[in-house]
Amino acid sequence: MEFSLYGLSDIVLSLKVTALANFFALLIVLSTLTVLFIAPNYRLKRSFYLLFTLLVASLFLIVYAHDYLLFFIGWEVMSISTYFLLSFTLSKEALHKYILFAMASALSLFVAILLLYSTQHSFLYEDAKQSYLAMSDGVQQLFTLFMLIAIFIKLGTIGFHYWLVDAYEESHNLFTPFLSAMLSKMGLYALILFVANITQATYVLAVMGLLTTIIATFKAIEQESIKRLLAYSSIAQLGYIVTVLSVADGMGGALYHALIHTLVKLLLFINIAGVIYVTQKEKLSDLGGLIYKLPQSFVFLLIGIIVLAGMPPLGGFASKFMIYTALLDAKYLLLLAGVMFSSASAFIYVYKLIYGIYLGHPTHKNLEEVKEVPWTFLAPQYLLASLLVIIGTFPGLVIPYINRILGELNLTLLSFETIQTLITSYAQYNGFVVMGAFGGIFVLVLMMFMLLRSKAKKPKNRFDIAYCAEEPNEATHLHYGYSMGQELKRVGLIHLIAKNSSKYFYDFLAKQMQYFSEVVRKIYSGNLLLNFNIAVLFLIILLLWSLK
Amino acid sequence: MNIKRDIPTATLSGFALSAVLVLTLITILLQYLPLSQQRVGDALLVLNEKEGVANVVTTVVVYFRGFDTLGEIAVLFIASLGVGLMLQPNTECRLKAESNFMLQTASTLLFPLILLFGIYVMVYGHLSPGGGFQGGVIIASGVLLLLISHKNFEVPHTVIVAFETVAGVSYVLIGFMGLLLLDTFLGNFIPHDIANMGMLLSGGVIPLIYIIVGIKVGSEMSGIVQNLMQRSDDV
Amino acid sequence: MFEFLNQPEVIKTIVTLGAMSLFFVGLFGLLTRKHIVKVFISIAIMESAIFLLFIGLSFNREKVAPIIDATQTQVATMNDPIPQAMILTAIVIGMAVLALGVSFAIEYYKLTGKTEIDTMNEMRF
Amino acid sequence: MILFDLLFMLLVAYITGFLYYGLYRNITARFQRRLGPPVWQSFLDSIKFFSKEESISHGWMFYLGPVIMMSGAIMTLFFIPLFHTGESFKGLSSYGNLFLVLYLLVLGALGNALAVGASGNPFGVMGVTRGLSRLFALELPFYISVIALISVSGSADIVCIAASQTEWNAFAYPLLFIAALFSFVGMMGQAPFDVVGAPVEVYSGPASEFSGKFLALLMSQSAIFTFAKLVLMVHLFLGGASGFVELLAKSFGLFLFVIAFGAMYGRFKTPQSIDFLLKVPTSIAIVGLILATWS
Amino acid sequence: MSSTLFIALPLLFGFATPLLSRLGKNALAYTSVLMQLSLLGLALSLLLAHSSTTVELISIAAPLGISFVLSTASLLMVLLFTLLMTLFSLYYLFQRRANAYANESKFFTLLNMLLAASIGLVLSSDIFNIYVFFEIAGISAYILSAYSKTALALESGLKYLLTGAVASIFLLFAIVLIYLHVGSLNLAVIAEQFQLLPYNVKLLISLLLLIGFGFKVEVFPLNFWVTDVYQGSTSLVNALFSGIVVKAYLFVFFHILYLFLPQGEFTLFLLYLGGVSMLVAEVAGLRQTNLKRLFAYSSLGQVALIFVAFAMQNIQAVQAAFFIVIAHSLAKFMLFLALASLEKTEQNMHIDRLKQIDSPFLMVMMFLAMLSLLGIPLFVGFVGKFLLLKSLAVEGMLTLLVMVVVASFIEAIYYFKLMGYMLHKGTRSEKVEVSLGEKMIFVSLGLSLLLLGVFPMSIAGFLQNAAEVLLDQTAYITLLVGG
Repeated sequence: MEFSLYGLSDIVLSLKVTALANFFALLIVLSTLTVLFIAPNYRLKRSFYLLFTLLVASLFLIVYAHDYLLFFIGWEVMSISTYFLLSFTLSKEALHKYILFAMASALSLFVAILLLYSTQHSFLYEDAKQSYLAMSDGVQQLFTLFMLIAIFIKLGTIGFHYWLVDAYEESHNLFTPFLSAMLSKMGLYALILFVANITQATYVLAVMGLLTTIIATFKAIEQESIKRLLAYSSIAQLGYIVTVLSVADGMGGALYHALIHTLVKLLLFINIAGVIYVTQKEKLSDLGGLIYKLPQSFVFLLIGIIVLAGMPPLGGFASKFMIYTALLDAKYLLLLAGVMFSSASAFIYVYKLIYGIYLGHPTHKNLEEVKEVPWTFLAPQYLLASLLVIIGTFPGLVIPYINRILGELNLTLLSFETIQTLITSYAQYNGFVVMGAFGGIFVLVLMMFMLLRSKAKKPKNRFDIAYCAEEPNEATHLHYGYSMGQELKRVGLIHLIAKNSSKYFYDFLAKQMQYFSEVVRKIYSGNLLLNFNIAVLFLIILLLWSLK
Repeated sequence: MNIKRDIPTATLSGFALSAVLVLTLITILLQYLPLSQQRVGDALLVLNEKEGVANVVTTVVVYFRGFDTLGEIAVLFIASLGVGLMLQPNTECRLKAESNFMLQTASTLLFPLILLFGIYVMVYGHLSPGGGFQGGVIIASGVLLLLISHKNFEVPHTVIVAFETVAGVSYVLIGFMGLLLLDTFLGNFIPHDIANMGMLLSGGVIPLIYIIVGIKVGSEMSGIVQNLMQRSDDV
Repeated sequence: MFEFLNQPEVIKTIVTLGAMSLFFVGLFGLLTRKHIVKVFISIAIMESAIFLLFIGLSFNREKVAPIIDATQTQVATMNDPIPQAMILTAIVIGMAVLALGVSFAIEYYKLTGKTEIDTMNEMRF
Repeated sequence: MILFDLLFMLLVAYITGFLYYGLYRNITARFQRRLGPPVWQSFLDSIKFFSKEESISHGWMFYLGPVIMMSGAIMTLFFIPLFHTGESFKGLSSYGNLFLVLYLLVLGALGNALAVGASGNPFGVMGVTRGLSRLFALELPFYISVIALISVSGSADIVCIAASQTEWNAFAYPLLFIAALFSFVGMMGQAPFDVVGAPVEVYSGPASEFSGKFLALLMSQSAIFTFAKLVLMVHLFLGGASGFVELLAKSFGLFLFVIAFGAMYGRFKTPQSIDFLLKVPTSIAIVGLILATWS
Repeated sequence: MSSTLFIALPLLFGFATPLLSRLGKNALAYTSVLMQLSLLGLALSLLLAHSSTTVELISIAAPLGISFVLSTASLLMVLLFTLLMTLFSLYYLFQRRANAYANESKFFTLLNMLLAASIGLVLSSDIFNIYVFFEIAGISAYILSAYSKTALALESGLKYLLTGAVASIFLLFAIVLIYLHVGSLNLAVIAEQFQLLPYNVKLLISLLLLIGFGFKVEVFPLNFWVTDVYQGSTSLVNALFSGIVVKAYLFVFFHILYLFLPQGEFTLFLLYLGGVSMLVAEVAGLRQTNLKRLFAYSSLGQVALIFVAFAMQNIQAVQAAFFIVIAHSLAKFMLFLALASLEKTEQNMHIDRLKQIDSPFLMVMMFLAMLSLLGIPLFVGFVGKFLLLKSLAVEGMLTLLVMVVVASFIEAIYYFKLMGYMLHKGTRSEKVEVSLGEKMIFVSLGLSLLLLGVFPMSIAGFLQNAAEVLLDQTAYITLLVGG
């Protein structure tokens, strides 16, 4: 559907239903529905729903736009409506941080699309490649720079993530799943468009992606607040996608991982939203031992972290596998090693997450009255978890859909035989067999174990543990594991990551800016003598400059 | 001799700036002196033969460029309003001492003459040098004289306002009459036979407007002067 | 002996130089004086300089004042009336602005006791 | 047929694993000038523990943890073929690949961690923390080596990698092998990277809350897992195996080497070991990878 | 219908206010509003009639005398000015009971004079006439600025007056030189002959005009006084300054520029001048804590943006400029009126006070205005900014494009800081009452921002036409001078 804007014949806008757009639209629908499912638990103002509707509308606009102008409009509206949605809970500083980065992102996107427009006078995706090629080298670099800044800020790529963590942490528990699942995906969508339509920008993406995965993973390990931890985890997960998009055939893996990540982040954030709902606590150090109070939630979180860590046999492994083989295919071996390294490091924070909330013994007594979360929290989790299990079992299920997108983008298709298998040039993976074998072995071992079972005595209370021959009491700090990962700081390299923060850089920037402003402000002192002198000087300079 | 010790830097730099600017201006102006130029004024002189009055400047001021004058009246009106707003009449701020008897008598005697002269200049503005502005200012100077000489003299505020309001409104209304009757604003709708040029009753609306301008300028200038006078003592 | 002075170029040069020196005086005052009244005076001087320049340069020595009477009926020999009309308007406007400015200054002085424009800094910017 | 295969593999692994473990205890004893227990002592111990009752249970997750560990070990075993030639004893390897195996290697650790976490013992968690912290550093050189091998052989299938070696990868790419060995020593829980189970400092480590059948299950798991890992190394670096004799010889050789290595060194602290692993073996592996794939 | 009405009627009302104020307490206010409404109706009917450019003669035929040219472009400005002035009067009426100005009749005189002068500036085709209107607008503005007679107000009035007087000297100088060298005051005649002048004279005249108007259009090295003036004046009056006065000066400056220099000899210089003005103003505003002064900096930035757009001197950019003019006028007007509503209790608001104020309605309205100013899509501010940037991109002026974007970003920093203060979560102690009438004005302004932003095509054609007319030098000359 093409139409023009502002009565100007030189601007053609277009909305188009493409497979890629549908893919993301599906994710939007899924996220919106699941998030709305838990909404009745919170008392929200009417304006919240209004803004949320606006946000979802803007997301659809972004997705179905087929030219960069509509895309940009959607992008801005998304940023602003998110701003007001966040404003319900965010502190002033975090809010300001968010919007500054969002505006920087929007404006650099604006510059980029205008640069694109300047050569071929078209905003359409079809013409983007040509427009790009028509630019001079310098402008091409400028364009890539601005475009990537815009995208990276939205993705929260390391260095540009300063806003993201605070925004996630302080946002409404209802809204966090959506933030993580959808809003960052829009950055991804932009990146996919950029990579597919314009240029690959291989090295930048590779380096940024790898740095993001590794640094964000270690940052996540350090966190003590659940939402901060998951925020960093989101950054890291998107880092994988950025990395894999740097290679020629990475699109399939990227889409696959985007799907999985959306599902799992929805699952995790809804899960912890439920936990926070029933306990009113957000710090890992305040929680613990909830497994027997919230057993269903525990299982869902377990599924979530298994996916997040990319463990077989669930969906997470399938997407990781796609990413690995794509990198392998492109012979980006060190990159692959880096990605696998950060994937292995992720075990620490996923364990920290599940341990901190559900395992161990709570230090505080007041968690003993907690009941299982309301069914409105559980229902979407059932849906998401079963989706993840199904994708894990039949990893080929989504391949035809991804292939449709790849075909549309003129990329190499993924090979597809049955829905149980994923086939790449290096190896194949049969999710059904893995799932079946694991299930079978698990059940067999369990049965054998049950047969041999004898009555074990239950611990009397939470202090009934082996504790260095001492008797722990109320004053003892039982919940130890929430601070795990601290000792990693003693490792030089990791210490470097932990110690340095983009905060210093941005603070420095802000300080310089304010200093500069203070200097410039002196000009407007309202001193008329100065103004007249300068006016005359200005006139003289101009006169003498151009006098013949 | 140390110049810097005596003269502040700001003065020096101001001197330098203004000197450089003026020298540059002089260079350009002298480089291209406008000597003989076909000007729109010449065309107006010719046009005046058909439409105007004896004093061509008056024709230009009141008729050909009538809107400038209207605007100018407006400026004066606003300025007097502003001065009135800023320096609101305060009966306590008067001259402290009564002025000398001779001055009082002379000014009382002179004032009607000045007024008369002002009115003459106003009324004959379309025939001889002079006109509404000049006449108005002459009248205002008469008022100033009285203000200086008489401690308690005051032109009532309402009188001033009445004059300037009526004059201003009638100016614009005359303009509208022209618009209605002749389809141009300020059009000369009163019959004006060119043969009468040089006579008192000639030129249609031109003398009328100039008299109105005179009244307005006179009242406004008087108002300004009076306002400034009444506040000047305690500054 | 001073016949050459009658040449229009010479007259106009002299007028230009004179008017511009007046302009210089005004400009110098504007740029260096701080007392508010002096600034107003400087502005008035600059305006006068421009009026002088205009009238002087548009004046033609061979022509007469543009007033038609019994002796003067030839429009071709009359001076351009427009500069006069313009200057008339401009003078009144200038006067009005000055009067207003002075009234502002008086009121300001009464309130704050300040007369110098560089000390006018009530705003905490 | 396949079920028989799997069962046999399990049996082989179980027995061989305990055999190796017994030999290990003997050999370390010799190193330390002791006599050491009988070779089958561990095996008998595990059988005995199965009949003991556990002293305490911390709920169902605590119960399931060892089961997950066991399942992980068996899964690992099944997805690694015993021989790279022939049709039999391939297990399920044709349905998986090396990446899967790499992840399965960690599955057991996760189950362990969950169970220990569920027990709520702070010291157990301390051990888990150390283990997980060490894990990524441990894996990195191994990953790099494996990636290099996959890239060189053009397949992520273990059979193909094993089959594609004209000379042993260990000799063709010595640097990769050395780097992988460092990791392997750690994976086997041997000194100097054995801080996880450090019995003295951390009051018997992650296993501190496990007793009775749990311990038995853990021991069996350990035996199977050890064997699976050895087989993997044999396939990756030592030219694979086409018969039992070859397999046992190569794996035992490797096992001996690891023990000897472990006996020679003291123990690193966690940060030390991470630091070391991230510096030395990783550098070696990177150099090896570049040498191997440079063309 | 006569375009002179737009000037003469307000002038008439201005002159007649003393009379009208005698008629009763409210007669003046109501008649004034009625008059402005009828002017608005007239302008609208002209808009709908969509006639071609008309010339309204004063006394005598065009090149000799004064004439008013009502083209699409000037009609647009007239419409804007009457609309804003009407809304302003209405707003004043609605909040009058709470805080009326002293000497109300004088206030209304000044308003009407200001309206007449702004429209006169836009319509007039005679450069000396423009000077006269320049002065009327100036003087009205000086008095409005000093109206409350506090030390601050007087200081700002005095500063405004001094700069205005100096500016008018330069302008008068330029006019004198023009008349001396061209021999005419009619813009069309001057435009026709300007190119034939010697280079140096041309340069001198252009620069004198630049300085003369530069003070008024608040361009960089000549705008140091602006913030003081805004801070000293009341917010109500500031709404007029940034909504009407500056726009009139801007329009007439570029009107003259396009006529005299149709080839765009100064384009690049003016563009960078505007760009630098914008950056400097926005940077200076970063740490401002006084709201009025902050909005003044933002006005400086936005005006510089309009300056850049006009300076591009091509149809797309000028169309964009009109969009920004409309957007900025409406939004700034709204902001200052909102500030006036907030300032009922206390003048010179510190931005901390935004945390205390409890008035969701005003907050939402200010959000709308700020978002539009920032050029967020769905608001009309975006359309203008977008069209301008597009035009810059097409012309390949990438440096300037980046400058504009950076300036927008800096503006976003402090506007969102304000929004952060407004969204502050905490107890709000100061309740601000907004009457229904005031609300209606805000809502209509806010709705127009949104509607024009969503349906910019409704006026785009008109604006494009306006831009074409404004840029078409030959047509203007033909119209006034004849073939």
